[in-house]
Amino acid sequence: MTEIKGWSRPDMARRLAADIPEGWAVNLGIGLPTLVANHVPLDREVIFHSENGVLGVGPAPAPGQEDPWMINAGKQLITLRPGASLMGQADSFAVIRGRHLDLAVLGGYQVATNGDFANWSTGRAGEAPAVGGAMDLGAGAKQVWVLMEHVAKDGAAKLVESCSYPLTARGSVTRVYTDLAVVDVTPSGFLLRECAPGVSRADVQAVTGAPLA
Amino acid sequence: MTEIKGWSRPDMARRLAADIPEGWAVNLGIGLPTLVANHVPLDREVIFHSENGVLGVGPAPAPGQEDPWMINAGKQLITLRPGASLMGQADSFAVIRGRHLDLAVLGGYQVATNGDFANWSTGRAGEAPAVGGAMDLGAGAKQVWVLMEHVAKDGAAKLVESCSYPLTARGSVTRVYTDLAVVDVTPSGFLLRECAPGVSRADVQAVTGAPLA
Amino acid sequence: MIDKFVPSVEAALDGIGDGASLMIGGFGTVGQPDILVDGLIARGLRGLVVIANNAGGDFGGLPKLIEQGAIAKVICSYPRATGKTAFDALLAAGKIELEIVPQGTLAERIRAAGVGVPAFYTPTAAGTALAMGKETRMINGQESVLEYALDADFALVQAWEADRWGNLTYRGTGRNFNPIMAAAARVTIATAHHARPLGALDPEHVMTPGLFVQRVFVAGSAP
Amino acid sequence: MIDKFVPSVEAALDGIGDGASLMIGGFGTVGQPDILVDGLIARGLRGLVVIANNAGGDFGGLPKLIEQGAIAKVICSYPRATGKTAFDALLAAGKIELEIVPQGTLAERIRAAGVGVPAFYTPTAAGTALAMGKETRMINGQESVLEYALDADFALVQAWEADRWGNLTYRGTGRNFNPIMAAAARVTIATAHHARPLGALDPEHVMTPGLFVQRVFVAGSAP
Repeated sequence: MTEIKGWSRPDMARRLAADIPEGWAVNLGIGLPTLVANHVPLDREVIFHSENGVLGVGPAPAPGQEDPWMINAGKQLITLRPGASLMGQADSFAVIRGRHLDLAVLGGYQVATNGDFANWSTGRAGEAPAVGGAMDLGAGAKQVWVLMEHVAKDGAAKLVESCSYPLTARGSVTRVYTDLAVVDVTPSGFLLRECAPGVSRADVQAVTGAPLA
Repeated sequence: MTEIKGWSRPDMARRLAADIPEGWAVNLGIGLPTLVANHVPLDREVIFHSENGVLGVGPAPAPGQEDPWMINAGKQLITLRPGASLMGQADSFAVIRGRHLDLAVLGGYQVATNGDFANWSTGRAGEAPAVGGAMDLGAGAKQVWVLMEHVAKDGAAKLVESCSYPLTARGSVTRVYTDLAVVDVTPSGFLLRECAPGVSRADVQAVTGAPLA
Repeated sequence: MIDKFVPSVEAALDGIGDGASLMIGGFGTVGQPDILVDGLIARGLRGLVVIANNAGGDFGGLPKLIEQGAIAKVICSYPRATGKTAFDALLAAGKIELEIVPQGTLAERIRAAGVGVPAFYTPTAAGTALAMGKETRMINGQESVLEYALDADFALVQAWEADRWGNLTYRGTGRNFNPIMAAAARVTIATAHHARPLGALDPEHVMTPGLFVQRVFVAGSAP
Repeated sequence: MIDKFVPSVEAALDGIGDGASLMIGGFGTVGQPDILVDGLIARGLRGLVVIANNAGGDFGGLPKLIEQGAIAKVICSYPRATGKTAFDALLAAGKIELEIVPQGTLAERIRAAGVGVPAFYTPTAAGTALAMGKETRMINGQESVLEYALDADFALVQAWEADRWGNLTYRGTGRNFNPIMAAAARVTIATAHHARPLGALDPEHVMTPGLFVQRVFVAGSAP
């Protein structure tokens, strides 16, 4: 099998960011999803939520402007944008669990054709599992988009018929953005919406663990 | 039966106020219980709670000093004392229901020997019942003291073997202050602690619907 | 640009039709969105379900809405005024339905809807007439009543300040039911005393994040 | 006169003994009561149950408390550090018990204890390993998991300002778990950066009413 080269990680974040409309409230998971914010211009008003208690996360602080009291859920220093608000944990998770978030963008180990996904535990013994807010986001956001590599490091498909890793939430993923493609999760399964430049439908299907409509 | 004259209404409030130690957080019900605050000197720091969202209610405002945004649960204008805090309804009832109040002082229709009490509805048809925060206070405060006339206007006993009016809460009253006496509600029933001046134990027993120990 | 300010009461109330469920903030006269309730009267509605703590009270526009026959059902804790009201007459005549809820349970049920808790247990009202027919269970030796989240199509709230994102502050005891109602309704309509530029409200002191608010009407002042 | 200020960390921690359950505020390094956790280490305790969101993290004093063998059980959402920690080793050796709880469920369970809700339902974690063995029911067509209130003997919280009644404010994202933990413990011990005279805190902006706080320690500054 030849190596297929699709979008870079910044490209993936940029591609997803293009689909976020003005006015949405969006939570970005730790890691790759956090990069999405860099690709939403400040004049397109998207309200980024961080589950440690921020609505209206702004760009990273300029050197010398850091406030050690202002961090995001990934423990990175942040700024607030005008219109931001701060809150405690119960209120911050009320935003998530009360279905007030338009979108959560999360990393993933696996996404299944029925919208189930797994992103919190490999289930391996001897590894402390760490769930954080993933299950709350998975169950509570109006939409969940997963942003991940199309294929695992060991070559295994990550878009699958059914998840083998412990689930984060059932039936909640509506779209997956990978290095190779944009795939909708529909009532009838995966629907290929777009391939990365230079990547064919056959290329994507070859590394996907379920049929692509 | 001769008319027994015990404490006046201000006397009843004063008598109860004397038993509130410094540092307690106390909710005073609408009506007669509200008078209790007048008899707690400001330098004995008692934190009065009003269920519409105030901890640290102060005295009534001086004429010309009224702030229409500051009312208590009886819709009377209030002031705040230094150390006060304001909150919404969920947080204000968290104070009550989370067992953070040392004491609720409530009016009563009836108190039973087992600590049940009734103060929200006569159960008469055609009268809109109005419960307000009475059931929350009855179930949530660490102690409930009832402040009421010893006998109903129609001559019926209000300290009874068991309540005939619809209950507010079960088993929560620990003490009753009336115009005639101070009565503890104990696991073995009513215990007469004190009579008003000029009132005898026999006088009190004669108008009480259950034995007084 | 997100801009939730609307130019009129009519625009604020757009879409509220017969049979809608409405939460109305306020405790007593403080924190009641009177200007919005008055606007409702002009709409000549029928069959409304109103969730408001003092729904039978004799202040603000609610009594007029009740007299008008717009309301089919009231969910509240304290439907009592100083004298007899139109509410009492309609209730006695069986023309209005009343669900009476302890004030703290009412607050917690409304909060639950806003935070995604579909049901919870509470010791309040256990063993009383207000728990009749409700499921209970013993938890830690205490009988607790199962209560369900209470949501609504619309919430009408009264704020002190607002910005164009819909961030709100409240004043004094005017906070009361307003923040929990704002989070519990599908469409939340706020009226505010003061419009503020975006960024003027201290992020630590915003009491309702704009996320919970769809429309803001500020009488007589431009943002 | 109510005066909750205490003169030392030792006085603040008085009464915390072997087997106590402790809530510790903070998310990441922000809003953690480090000075109190360090004080715990000096007490040489055993058998503690610790409730803290990032209990396995590699910052602040908690890792030292874990290494010391003081902790029997951790209840948290995210016991993971950037590298391997003493926690991982003790967990693998079966010497520490771990109850992992989704972060929002953890927050809601702690809040529930403080507000007198003994149990509630949540859709979070339904159908996952973290709901295994838990009671569920369908509510509005959605499977929901029954979760119980989580209280503690002591809460250690980090505030920004405090007055002698124990009223607290928090700064920035340092609020996090602190207010709900303050309300959920039988004894709440706060450390604050600044002591304020009574009446100096704006009543509208007090974030934890003093009622929930038993002791306040302010390092290096007198009230």
